[in-house]
Amino acid sequence: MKLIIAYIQPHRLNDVKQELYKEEVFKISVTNALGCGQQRGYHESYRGVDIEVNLLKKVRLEIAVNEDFVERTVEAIIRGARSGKIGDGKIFVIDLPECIRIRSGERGGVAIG
Amino acid sequence: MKLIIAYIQPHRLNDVKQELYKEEVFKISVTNALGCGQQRGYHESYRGVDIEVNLLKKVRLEIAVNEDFVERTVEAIIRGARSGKIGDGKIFVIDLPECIRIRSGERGGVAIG
Amino acid sequence: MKLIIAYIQPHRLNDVKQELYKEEVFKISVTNALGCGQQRGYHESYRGVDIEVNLLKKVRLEIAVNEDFVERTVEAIIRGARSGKIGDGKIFVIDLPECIRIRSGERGGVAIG
Amino acid sequence: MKTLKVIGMVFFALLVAAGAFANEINAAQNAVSIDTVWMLIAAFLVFFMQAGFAMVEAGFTRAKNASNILMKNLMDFAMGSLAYWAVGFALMFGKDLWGFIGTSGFFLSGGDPFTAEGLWQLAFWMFQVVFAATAATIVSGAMAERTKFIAYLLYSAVISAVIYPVVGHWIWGGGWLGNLGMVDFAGSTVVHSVGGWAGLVGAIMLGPRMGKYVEAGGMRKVRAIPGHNLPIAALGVFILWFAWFGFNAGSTTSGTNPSIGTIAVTTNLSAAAGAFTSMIYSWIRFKKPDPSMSLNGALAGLVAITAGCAAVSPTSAVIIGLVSGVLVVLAVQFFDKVLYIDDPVGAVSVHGVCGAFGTLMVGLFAQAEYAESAGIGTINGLFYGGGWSLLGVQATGVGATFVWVSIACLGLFSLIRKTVGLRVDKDEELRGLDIEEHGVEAYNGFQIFTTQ
Amino acid sequence: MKTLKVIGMVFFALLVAAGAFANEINAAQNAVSIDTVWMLIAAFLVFFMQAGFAMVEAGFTRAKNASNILMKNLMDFAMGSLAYWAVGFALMFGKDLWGFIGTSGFFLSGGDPFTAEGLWQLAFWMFQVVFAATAATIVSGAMAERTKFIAYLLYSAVISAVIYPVVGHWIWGGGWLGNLGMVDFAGSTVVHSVGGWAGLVGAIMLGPRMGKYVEAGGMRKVRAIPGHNLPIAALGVFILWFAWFGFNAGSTTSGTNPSIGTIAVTTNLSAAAGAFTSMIYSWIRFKKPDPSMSLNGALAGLVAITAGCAAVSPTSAVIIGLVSGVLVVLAVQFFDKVLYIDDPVGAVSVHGVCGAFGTLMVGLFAQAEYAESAGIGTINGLFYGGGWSLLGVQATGVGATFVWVSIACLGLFSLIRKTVGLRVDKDEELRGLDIEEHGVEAYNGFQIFTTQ
Amino acid sequence: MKTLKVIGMVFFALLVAAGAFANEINAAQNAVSIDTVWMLIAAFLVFFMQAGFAMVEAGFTRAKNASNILMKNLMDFAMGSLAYWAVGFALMFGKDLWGFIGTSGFFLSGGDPFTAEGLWQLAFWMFQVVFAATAATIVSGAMAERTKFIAYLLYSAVISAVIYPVVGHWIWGGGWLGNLGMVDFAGSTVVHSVGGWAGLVGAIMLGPRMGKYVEAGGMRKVRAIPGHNLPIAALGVFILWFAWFGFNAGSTTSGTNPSIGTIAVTTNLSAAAGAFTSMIYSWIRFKKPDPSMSLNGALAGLVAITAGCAAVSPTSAVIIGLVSGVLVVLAVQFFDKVLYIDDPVGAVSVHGVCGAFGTLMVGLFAQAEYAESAGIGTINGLFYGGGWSLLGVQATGVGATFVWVSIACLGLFSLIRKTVGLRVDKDEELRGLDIEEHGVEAYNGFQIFTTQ
Ligand SMILES: Nc1ncnc2c1ncn2[C@@H]1O[C@H](COP(=O)(O)OP(=O)(O)O)[C@@H](O)[C@H]1O
Ligand SMILES: Nc1ncnc2c1ncn2[C@@H]1O[C@H](COP(=O)(O)OP(=O)(O)O)[C@@H](O)[C@H]1O
Ligand SMILES: Nc1ncnc2c1ncn2[C@@H]1O[C@H](COP(=O)(O)OP(=O)(O)O)[C@@H](O)[C@H]1O
Repeated sequence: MKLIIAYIQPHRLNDVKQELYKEEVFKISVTNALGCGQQRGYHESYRGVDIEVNLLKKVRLEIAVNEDFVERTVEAIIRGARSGKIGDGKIFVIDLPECIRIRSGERGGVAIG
Repeated sequence: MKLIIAYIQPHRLNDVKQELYKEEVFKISVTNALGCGQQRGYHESYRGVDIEVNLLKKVRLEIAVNEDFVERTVEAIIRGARSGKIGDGKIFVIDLPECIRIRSGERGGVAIG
Repeated sequence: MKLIIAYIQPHRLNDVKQELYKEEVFKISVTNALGCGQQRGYHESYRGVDIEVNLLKKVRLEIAVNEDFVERTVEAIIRGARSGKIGDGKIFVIDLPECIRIRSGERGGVAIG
Repeated sequence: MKTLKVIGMVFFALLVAAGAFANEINAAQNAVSIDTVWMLIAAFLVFFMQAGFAMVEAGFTRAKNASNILMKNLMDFAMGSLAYWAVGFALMFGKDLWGFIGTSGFFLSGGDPFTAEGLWQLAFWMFQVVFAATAATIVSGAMAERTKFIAYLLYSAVISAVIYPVVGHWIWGGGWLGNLGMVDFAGSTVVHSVGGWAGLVGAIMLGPRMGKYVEAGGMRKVRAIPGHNLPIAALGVFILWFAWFGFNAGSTTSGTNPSIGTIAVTTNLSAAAGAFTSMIYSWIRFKKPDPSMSLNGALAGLVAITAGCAAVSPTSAVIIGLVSGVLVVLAVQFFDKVLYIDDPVGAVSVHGVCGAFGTLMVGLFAQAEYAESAGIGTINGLFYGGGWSLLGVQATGVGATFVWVSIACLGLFSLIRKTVGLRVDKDEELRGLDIEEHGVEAYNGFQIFTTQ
Repeated sequence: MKTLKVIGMVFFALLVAAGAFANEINAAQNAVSIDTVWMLIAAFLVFFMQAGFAMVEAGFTRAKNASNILMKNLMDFAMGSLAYWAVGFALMFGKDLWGFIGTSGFFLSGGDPFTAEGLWQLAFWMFQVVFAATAATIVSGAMAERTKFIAYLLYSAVISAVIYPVVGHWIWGGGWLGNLGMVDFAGSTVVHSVGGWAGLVGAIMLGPRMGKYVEAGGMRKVRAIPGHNLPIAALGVFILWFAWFGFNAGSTTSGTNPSIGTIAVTTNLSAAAGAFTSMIYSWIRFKKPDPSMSLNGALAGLVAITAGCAAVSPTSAVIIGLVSGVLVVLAVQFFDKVLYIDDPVGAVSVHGVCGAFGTLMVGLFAQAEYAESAGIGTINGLFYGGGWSLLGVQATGVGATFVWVSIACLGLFSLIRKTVGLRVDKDEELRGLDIEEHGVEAYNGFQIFTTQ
Repeated sequence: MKTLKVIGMVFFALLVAAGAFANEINAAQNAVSIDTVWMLIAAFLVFFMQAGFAMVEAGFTRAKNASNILMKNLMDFAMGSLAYWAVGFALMFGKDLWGFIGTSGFFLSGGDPFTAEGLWQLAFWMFQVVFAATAATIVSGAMAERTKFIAYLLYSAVISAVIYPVVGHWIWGGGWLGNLGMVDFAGSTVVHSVGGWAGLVGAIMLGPRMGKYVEAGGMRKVRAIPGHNLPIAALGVFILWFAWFGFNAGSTTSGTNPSIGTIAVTTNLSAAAGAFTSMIYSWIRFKKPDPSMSLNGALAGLVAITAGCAAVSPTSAVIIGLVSGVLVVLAVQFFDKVLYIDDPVGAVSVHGVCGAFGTLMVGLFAQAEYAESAGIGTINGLFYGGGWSLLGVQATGVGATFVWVSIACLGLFSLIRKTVGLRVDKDEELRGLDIEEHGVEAYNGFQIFTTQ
């Protein structure tokens, strides 16, 4: 199993969710994040003083999937999130040796979906 | 070492914390998350228009533990979080090769607790 | 590649960011977290009733780096976050087998920076 | 005292009516205009209390129940207005029956726009309806975060339509307590205690919010459930203080009454003193000056001076305020830590306890020179040579009100519990009344911990 | 009706001026003072509506656009004040030309501080400017979350300077509709419909917010975009209700007018009834009592009674309120789900539709006894034996206002679209107007999901 | 100017007292009632400023200090009321000593409810106390986010008890500046400059908030620390604008004064003009129209017109407002970027600078026809043929006030620094004053970044 972590633009969340649904990936977890990447931020100004905002609002997805779902999931995220502009985001994939469903106590691949 | 990530119902946090304390797991990190899983969400309505809320409020726990603590921790989380109803949540366990305590610079198993 | 997760004191974020910049680590993701560790919390009181606040506000960093950057990054975080007092935080380092840049589809080490 | 005033006004209005409608301008008619203008502006201010209560109650409770408490504050005024128009006003100020209840003037039938009396009744109704709504709205605070919405609608309508008007009739509408000589100038008892005691009964019958009192090893531990938005709670208190000037000084129902300035002064000083001692006392007891207690302290001072605002000196007002500021902290502690009654915003302590306290204080601090200038007769409290009699009457009024409200509310809440149910179920409470009862969130998009 | 009043006042003020400036005290002069005091306090209250609208509109929209909507509400009053001082007041109340427009008194040139008439003009301007600003501010709600700031500034100035004053002149300033006998006592049509229809034209020309209507498989799906802060929205409604007492009862422009109390009563009852039926009806239709609809319902009741507040009985006011509470829910649904017009706060339904509705209701419910006591003549609606004529006049006024405002706004918005542009671009809308237009965030430090 | 008025009132009140207490109705007595009603309602409005300041200051600072700033606003009014009752009022309006200070009437001893004079004093005190509190509350904004709570309590009590009353006596209480002919009708100098300069001294002595000015490579870099809640800040400004009508028009202390309408007009136009130019000027300078600057601009216009509101024409008011809107932006930039004085909400610029500016403008724009109609004598400014003399007097007043307040506050703050300490320590500042000083959070449950 793999744990897929993705940072995307907040307003792409709906598109990404839809693409994931199409691939039958229904289970995801979402958190708010601030990101600092190639996208250099922008300048706000408050009462005439510049604020360099280099922590931009991002959304962080966490999706645990079985091996055979990894590519489909990654592709779906890319389809939903890509605009071709800087700031589109990153996907990280890490190994997930164990997964447990709290309700039933099931473990492993069966628990993931 | 392992890094345990758990998604639970927000109102179960206190129970889970108490169970963890009993097992002498004192160190945890908590974030807010929105989750989309087997629990299908519910319908809100705003000014007569339906909102399908399928991102439900969850709490995300992150707990780094030494190998011998993994099972105890997982069991404690399950005891605290299980209601038997859909939406109880998931636990993910991943490998944690390194851990550093910022204050002292200690590394590895001693830094975890 | 490695994924570095660090919990630090919120008001240290600026210092940490500056140290990371010096090491040419420009890409980071930040989330709010509540942490419960050695630092025992403190007591608030609301209308005369004690509240034991043992979930303290922390900031969680997530930084994906290539192997050769790991130590520099960890050191930079420590330099920026250390005050020598309890509550300074923890750094966790996990393996990161895959990394994808959404914009370009690039994978692996080149996608990380 | 309002009775006399009303009758006086009506009589005098009739006198000048001829002139008024002949479109000549004379001083008597101007005086009526001044009185009407004053009373209406005061009524508008008292209406604004609804905003104050809504903000205080929402701010002192959790984010997940904020929409619900706002809806309750809106609807108790909306339904209360209709109920008081149809029934309440008649029961309170209608033709007296046995000193117990009024019996005429349903649906504002007395409001004939062709007579000065009818016009005055309309304006007077406007002033009275906002008082009725205040009494009703107090209750929502004590019963916050766990009461069913439908149950709330029902009991709040009944309070405005019946429970409040009965006390109102007794004291202001020509009933037995007013005839005994009870002085409750602007309603420490009529309005605030009624609301407070109704809330007390309700809070007891509902039981505490989940997680408020935790049983651990045979010991009951009290836990704090902090409010979610102190800025709007503070705004609410400022709005209430502002509106209270209308509440108290407006209760002359006359801008030509020479003591309106004095009343504003006593009102302000008592509130200031209450906030001050609450702050100091909470500092001493809890090590830190507690904001929500200090806010409660200001309200305590306001509630306590409401009965006597026209009958005591500014110095007495300061004393009453100083005491009430300490009293409210003690009362909050007592209900919470001794009786384990869960009153999220402190409504019982502020309105019930300080209302009763303030009513009794008239029996001690009333001074004829102030009372006379306000036109409420030559009365003196114990400290100013009036002996025990006034204090006795005041205590009778406080007691009678407590008994009536307790019994009536016990019956009312029992009935509701047996029919539509009084309390939401556990899951609804956990997830919050906003989503469960209204299908919305108060702060859409904000990340909020709802773990408690 | 205000015209007559003004002329009357001026005449009568001149009569007493000698006395006034000779520093003797007489009843006539006191009456002028009472009228001035009343009108000014009412004006202050109506000014406070700006706060109410700002809170309602901010609360019902998303956090990422909150600063922008607040700026709009601030600047429409600031610019509107200047525009109405320079131009609007003259067009509205200046020397009549063909019953269509006023032509004198630019830059408040009639406000001579040495004559009673001049003094009255100054006070009267103060009262009128806050009405003009109210009409302008309504528009911002319907066009929220996507309008360019510069476009907003321009059209809001033109509305205060020209579009509103024209209707104002027709009905209040001595123009043709007033001469026909149209009764719009405090401005259901003059103020609210003007704002509502302008907002309607604007909302159509702008198009819906991104994500509001989603094309899916040939079907258009309606999606909800919930507001971000219900507590401040509710506060806004309470502020508006409070201020409305000034709006309606103040529109006598006279504290010696015997019907100010009656007007307060009708205003309050209609609002209460509107909130009540909106709540009930939303409960029936959507299964849960909807807070934002109930808040709209209170406003609907207020808007609807504004035309007839001085001419109908309290019972009629209750009926008007009950109907408007249902009507507003239906209208919101109709614009949203049938016409696909995106009006984030329901401004068109509340102000446009209920304003027109309320104006027509005068033609049904007006009663001579109430109208006479308020000094607006012997008028009766259809239900009280007055026949169809008043209803016809009212309908003419409603129609004429709709036509004028639609055409004028169509021209205005087209011009703006061609010059500075009307709508922000997609990316700006997505990221929010606060950052894009003003470079700030409304809630710095708060974690807010801006995924929508 | 108020002095004369007071004396006039008292005299005239005595004249009519016989009538008043004989319960006949006559015009003279009605006039007293109108004046009292007007002054009291104005006082209530000015009280409401406390809510406005609380919201503005809380909104413009960080979430972690919100409870603290609210507590400060509550307690400065509570303690200020008590201090002004015990001492301040006597020093300000008591029997004059050498034109410098009043010496009688401690504890409102002159408020005899049996005499018309005593009754007037009580009402007059009510009006004055809210002014005293306004002066005190301004200071909290300039010193926000780093002042110890206990230090705040102490200095705010001293300002209300002594520092403000001294200036008040000089200008309004029969002191030397008033005798020289200085015109500060509603308190640009007496109230606002006093608050502003006290805040300036405080902000200097405290030093900037951590992270505000960053030393980097020998260069001092200015960083922005954005406020956390713009909606409540905007609400605060609307509340202040609303209340300002009471502040200025109420300062006639008389509803029979024929110029109350004029004053409302000048007040409104100046505020509108100030908001407008601040918006435009911030747009030019910072590329985007800045919301917080525009809000400050409205306040700047209000502060600037306060001195001359009764003595200048509406057109002059527009000019004064237009200039003050630019001035406030310049002043904010100057204190922040040139002098490196950290004033989180811009209180020094708004109240200190624009207060002084507005006072001087009377020397230029005063016009006899307006001043006479308001009863403040035949005065003309430089632009209206009055020559330099008035301007000279005004400048003297501005200067004297600055000197007195600076010296007094320097002493006061030094004393506090040496005893209880003035500033919280670094860790407390970092974690926030809410938790450290009061043990609570303002927004419980909300996720807020407190990294700054
Ligand atoms: N190496 C990294 N470690 C942690 N987070 C990263 C890393 N690189 C990118 N991110 C996250 O992804 C977001 C988008 O990155 P960015 O470089 O701006 O996108 P793109 O590569 O499409 O230009 C960043 O804001 C950050 O949250
Ligand atoms: N495969 C997954 N990847 C990421 N998060 C998941 C996954 N499965 C479940 N979750 C998280 O756990 C929460 C509970 O999942 P759910 O399936 O509703 O619980 P249960 O399995 O007890 O029915 C979800 O809301 C989501 O946050
Ligand atoms: N084992 C752990 N698992 C998860 N989070 C941890 C763990 N240990 C520490 N943390 C996080 O790091 C923060 C700081 O830990 P703490 O023990 O207080 O620091 P220090 O080790 O410097 O005293 C905690 O609040 C928590 O968020």
